[in-house]
Amino acid sequence: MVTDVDLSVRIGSLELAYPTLMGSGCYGSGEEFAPFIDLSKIGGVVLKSVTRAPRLGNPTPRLVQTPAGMLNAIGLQNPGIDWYLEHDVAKFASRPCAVIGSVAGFSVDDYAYVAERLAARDEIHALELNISCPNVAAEGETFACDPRLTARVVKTVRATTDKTLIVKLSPNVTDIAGIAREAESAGADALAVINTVRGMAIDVNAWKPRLGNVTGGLSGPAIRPVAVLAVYEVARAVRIPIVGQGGIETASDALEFLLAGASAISIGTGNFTDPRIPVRIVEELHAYLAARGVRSLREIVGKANVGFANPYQYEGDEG
Amino acid sequence: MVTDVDLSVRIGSLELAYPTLMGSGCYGSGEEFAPFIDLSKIGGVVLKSVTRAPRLGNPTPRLVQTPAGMLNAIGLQNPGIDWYLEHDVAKFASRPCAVIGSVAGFSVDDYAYVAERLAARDEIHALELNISCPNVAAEGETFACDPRLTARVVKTVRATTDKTLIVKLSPNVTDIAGIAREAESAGADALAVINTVRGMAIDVNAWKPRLGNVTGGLSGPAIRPVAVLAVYEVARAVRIPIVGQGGIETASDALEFLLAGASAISIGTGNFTDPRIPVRIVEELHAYLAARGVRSLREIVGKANVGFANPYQYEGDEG
Amino acid sequence: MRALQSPASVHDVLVLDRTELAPGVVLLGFHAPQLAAVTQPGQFVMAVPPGGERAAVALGIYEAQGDRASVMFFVCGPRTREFAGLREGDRFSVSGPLGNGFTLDGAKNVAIVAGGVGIASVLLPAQALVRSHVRTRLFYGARTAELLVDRERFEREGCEVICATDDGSFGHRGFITQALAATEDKPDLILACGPSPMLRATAFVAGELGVAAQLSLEETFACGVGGCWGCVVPLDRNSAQAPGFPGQDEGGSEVVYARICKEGPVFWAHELRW
Amino acid sequence: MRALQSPASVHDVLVLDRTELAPGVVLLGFHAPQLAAVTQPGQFVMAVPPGGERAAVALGIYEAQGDRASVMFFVCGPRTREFAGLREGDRFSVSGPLGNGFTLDGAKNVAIVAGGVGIASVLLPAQALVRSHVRTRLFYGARTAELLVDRERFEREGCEVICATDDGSFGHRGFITQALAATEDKPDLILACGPSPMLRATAFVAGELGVAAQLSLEETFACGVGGCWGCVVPLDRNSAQAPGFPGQDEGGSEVVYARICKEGPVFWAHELRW
Ligand SMILES: Cc1cc2nc3c(=O)[nH]c(=O)nc-3n(C[C@H](O)[C@H](O)[C@H](O)COP(=O)(O)OP(=O)(O)OC[C@H]3O[C@@H](n4cnc5c(N)ncnc54)[C@H](O)[C@@H]3O)c2cc1C
Ligand SMILES: Cc1cc2nc3c(=O)[nH]c(=O)nc-3n(C[C@H](O)[C@H](O)[C@H](O)COP(=O)(O)OP(=O)(O)OC[C@H]3O[C@@H](n4cnc5c(N)ncnc54)[C@H](O)[C@@H]3O)c2cc1C
Ligand SMILES: Cc1cc2nc3c(=O)[nH]c(=O)nc-3n(C[C@H](O)[C@H](O)[C@H](O)COP(=O)(O)O)c2cc1C
Ligand SMILES: Cc1cc2nc3c(=O)[nH]c(=O)nc-3n(C[C@H](O)[C@H](O)[C@H](O)COP(=O)(O)O)c2cc1C
Ligand code: FES
Ligand code: FES
Repeated sequence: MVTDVDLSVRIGSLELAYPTLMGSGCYGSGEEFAPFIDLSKIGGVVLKSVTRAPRLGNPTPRLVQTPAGMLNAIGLQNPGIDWYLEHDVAKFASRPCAVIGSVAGFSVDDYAYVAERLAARDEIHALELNISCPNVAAEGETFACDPRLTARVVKTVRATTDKTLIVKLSPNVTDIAGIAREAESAGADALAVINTVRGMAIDVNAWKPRLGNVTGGLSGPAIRPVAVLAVYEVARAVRIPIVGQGGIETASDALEFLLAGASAISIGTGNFTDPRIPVRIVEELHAYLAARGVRSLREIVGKANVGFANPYQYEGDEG
Repeated sequence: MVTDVDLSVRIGSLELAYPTLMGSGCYGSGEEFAPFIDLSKIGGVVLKSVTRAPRLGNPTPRLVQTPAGMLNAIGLQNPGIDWYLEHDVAKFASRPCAVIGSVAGFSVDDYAYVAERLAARDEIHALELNISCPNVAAEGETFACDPRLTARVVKTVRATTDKTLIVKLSPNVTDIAGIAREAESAGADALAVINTVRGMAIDVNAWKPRLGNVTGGLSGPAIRPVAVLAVYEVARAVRIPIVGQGGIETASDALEFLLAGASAISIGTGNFTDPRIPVRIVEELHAYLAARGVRSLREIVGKANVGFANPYQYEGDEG
Repeated sequence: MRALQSPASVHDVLVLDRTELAPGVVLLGFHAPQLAAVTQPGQFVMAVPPGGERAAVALGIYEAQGDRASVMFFVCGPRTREFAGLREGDRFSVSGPLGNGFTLDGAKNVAIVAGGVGIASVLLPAQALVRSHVRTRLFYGARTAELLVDRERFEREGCEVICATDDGSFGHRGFITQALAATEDKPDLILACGPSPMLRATAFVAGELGVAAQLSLEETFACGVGGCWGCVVPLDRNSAQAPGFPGQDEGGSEVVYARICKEGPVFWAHELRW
Repeated sequence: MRALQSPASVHDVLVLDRTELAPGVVLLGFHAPQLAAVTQPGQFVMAVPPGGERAAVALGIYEAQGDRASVMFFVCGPRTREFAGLREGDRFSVSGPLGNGFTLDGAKNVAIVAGGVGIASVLLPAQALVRSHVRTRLFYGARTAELLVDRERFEREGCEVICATDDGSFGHRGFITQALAATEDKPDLILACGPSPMLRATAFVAGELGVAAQLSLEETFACGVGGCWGCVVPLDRNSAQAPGFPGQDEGGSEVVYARICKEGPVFWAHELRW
């Protein structure tokens, strides 16, 4: 039994006090959840994805509940990078946790433009590249579904900033490990695995799709087995750290991702179940590791994944 | 309000009194469920997949419960086609519903060999080609993940029999509509959409995968939104009928698939929730259509799918 | 809308009572002194399904007095079914109070319009108005008499209650907004909560009568606190409730998307661009 | 194993009583005369979670008498949590009775070994044996005294009860199979139900003692009726319970995979090849 358990993790050059990020698009800029949770007890917030031009997003309804999950089709509603830099970003300085900007786009040029401007701001500690949003016109999804496009966009963005670059992958592909390898070679510091799974629901009374956008992205506990497998496979294919996500609600869920090979985890839909989940997970991870005499969370990463190469091994700074 | 509602459907040359098939691998040969349900009230049973050589299947555990779903990795346990033809097939003659053989394999030749021998038997009314089992060595899955392999195996099997040939597709691909088109061009009479979604679960106490086979196939309500979308997309890409499946438990669930463009539906995991589900669905579909003055189930197929071409239009035998 | 937000937090609560008001309509009282103390009429909670694996559900705060608050819901899906299974002594959690409630200042003659489950959000404003000696009428519509739940409660609280049912089994036959349109005694403020067609009809009638109306909107929520932008409604860009950047809707008009959970759920009818 | 199957069907049942025997251990009695009439000791039901969306759960039939049957379960996941929420007057469904029970004929001195939740499947065989005037001892192990649920019941039924707890808080300290191994009064038949390590230890002790043992196995079920082949265990190919074609296991020995739900859950220990 040990009591001093180290839950901190490093993702690229980003140091996180806790291994818990809040999923992009699910957590606003953090402030919205402050009444319910102590934000200094989470690792960081991934901000809502921002694009070059403002977007009103998709028509409503944008949300549908499904068994143990939900579909969303927000459609990247955001004020565009100009307004965002002018009105919103300064406020993020007061967050007592890491703040990670999320960049979306419709062309390689878009991504590079927005990433460069966003990364230039001190309030933004790292960038996540959302090349896997299923809720915008075909091109948006294509990036993470095509190994060559993935390589191109990552390489171009990489050239614009030295801040930690997390590339968010889509599960809606035949071979996610192949895409992951492309992102790694192109210079990604870490991978977010996974974005939502494409799905739809139909209103059987009105005889039409339930989402204004017809199709949406499935998240929540329903997709957890899909996400754990994606992490497991990606972890065998790359040596950069992985931020595991998809349906995490408990420490046990988080441990599945960590044992599969994720170095950190992200919680999105779980916050809609109970906003205290992220802090509970940290407390329970602490107790779990202490009870097993494990001194650092990093030690268990990939432990259920035979053939996995722990990313920390290759950095020379950990055993 | 009408009372004479026609629930019969035709899949290729196979006439089904009810639009409800029982999913391969979930329903034994039907007999196992006879104590709980009147088998003359279901459309038909898709038998457990059979291979050329006998297979003991995967190590246990083979099943894991997950949120609103389950993972299975049976691994195609079956006695092989010789034993099957000798000991099992004769018994199927007494089933008061359609009996559909399911063929699995590891090479194009395997599929053709098993399909030809199975189709030669009168007890088997139609064939389903399981080219999408996620629980066997890599090759098994590859067929439905590769458009060219799909085309080759379907074409070769097509040449061996005139019986209705249903090709079962995998959701674990970037573009299921493209695979569907290949299967159609190669001579499939119908498509089963979808087989299970690949996933895994980890035992966080033992630090190892919970399935003996490490990975498995996710089924049940959790995957329903994924399956409905797959049907919706395939229905826009092909003109042959679709057997929709994935998490169907109620008439409302079944209607989502029908309105998306499926001509019939299949129930697998739902039978593990309550074995009366298939008969309840038929009763409720009847009531639903009667209440809306719809005389035939065929009339609502694809009605929530703008741009869908109803397969029956092209057969010349329906309005 | 004046900002009627209160200090929200998460509360682990104990079920005090459970009543089935009609088949499939459950009233659940729970011990929540802190919540009850700060709730404003028209606010809601996000209630956490006790079994996990399912998102929290938005429920209007029906009663809030002393140590006790309550919610009332129609069982229509897996989550409300789960809540319906709770009994006295069970525990669950709620986040709240959330959202901006009704603005009641200055009104002298208020018509509250409630349809179906919308009734769950209008008891508190009715009580507050009666307490301030404002003439308060409830126009209450439902499919059938049985679903006009807790009607007498509003009478006991001092409201005049006018009912309508689709099938004519109680009160007027037809829509409750027809009864509103036909009233001789013109209100100076209309508050409404109910299904979207009823709200649109209310907005129309209010326009005809030339009376300001506040509508409590409903939409599927995910976060309930403004974090996901899943519950938006287009507003006039000059609305005081407009939260952020303007944009053009499909028709080319300038609108601002407001979050129903955060800027609402109550909006001025004339500012909605839906 | 003799085929001890009974005519199974689906029953919609009414909860008659609910008792929390220990924290997280619930006994649920329900009205099911038809089921109770045909149940054989060692059989189980597949119980349908009332909320839908979740597969049925395998539960041993604990009691079966007159109009009433019962199940006893440990709350360990979402489905058992759902069942734990049921109260008197609620309804749920069960399919059963299922599987092949224990063969009791001819035994004169029976040792029943139960571990943890395994106790749920051994009351009926204990009752049947006592009724036939067979000397019946229950060797009952649990983690701690509190989890030796309904121990007195077995005494009242006429069993001698020997207990063991991991922490020594009641009875012997250690594994219950150690108590079995140490018995001076050698049984002529052993029945066992409990976690897999306990069953393996029981099989070992039975072998040492030279006594035949029947083990009720546990595995995650999906269908529970033999339709999915998800719950298999390797058997000696000559076992009367071997269902079908033989094959070679990883070690190259010939085995037959039997379905625990259909050919079992009770198997002869010496025929298992696990
Ligand atoms: C601010 C606010 C306050 C609210 N207050 C209350 C309140 O006080 N009381 C109350 O009862 N409700 C209230 N609601 C509504 C309540 O939040 C929802 O009804 C809730 O989602 C029900 O949850 P559920 O899980 O039971 O049903 P869900 O799973 O969310 O879905 C059920 C709804 O979706 C429809 N649906 C489900 N499947 C389909 C399908 N295949 N095709 C078409 N339709 C389908 C159902 O008909 C039903 O209307 C409020 C909502 C808001 C936004
Ligand atoms: C023939 C038979 C008879 C049975 N009779 C009884 C009986 O009478 N009473 C009884 O209580 N049980 C009985 N069982 C066992 C019972 O069916 C199972 O315990 C049941 O699956 C519990 O369902 P659940 O949904 O609550 O838990 P599940 O969701 O099925 O899972 C809970 C189990 O999985 C484990 N688990 C869950 N997640 C993880 C994870 N991430 N890592 C590692 N482990 C995890 C839990 O620790 C727990 O053991 C019987 C089983 C069989 C086969
Ligand atoms: C309502 C909603 C909005 C989302 N918006 C974004 C987004 O803007 N950018 C992005 O990269 N991911 C977005 N996501 C995906 C989540 O960040 C997360 O990757 C995914 O939901 C899986 O995790 P979860 O099951 O914990 O939610 C969104 C998810 C939801 C539910
Ligand atoms: C236990 C189990 C075994 C299965 N075995 C097979 C199989 O042998 N062949 C096959 O084509 N599909 C198999 N499937 C897939 C189902 O037939 C079905 O396509 C899938 O589970 C989705 O539908 P559902 O959610 O209704 O179960 C199996 C599914 C389960 C759950
Ligand atoms: S529900 Fe998330 S912003 Fe309103
Ligand atoms: S659980 Fe399906 S065969 Fe046993």
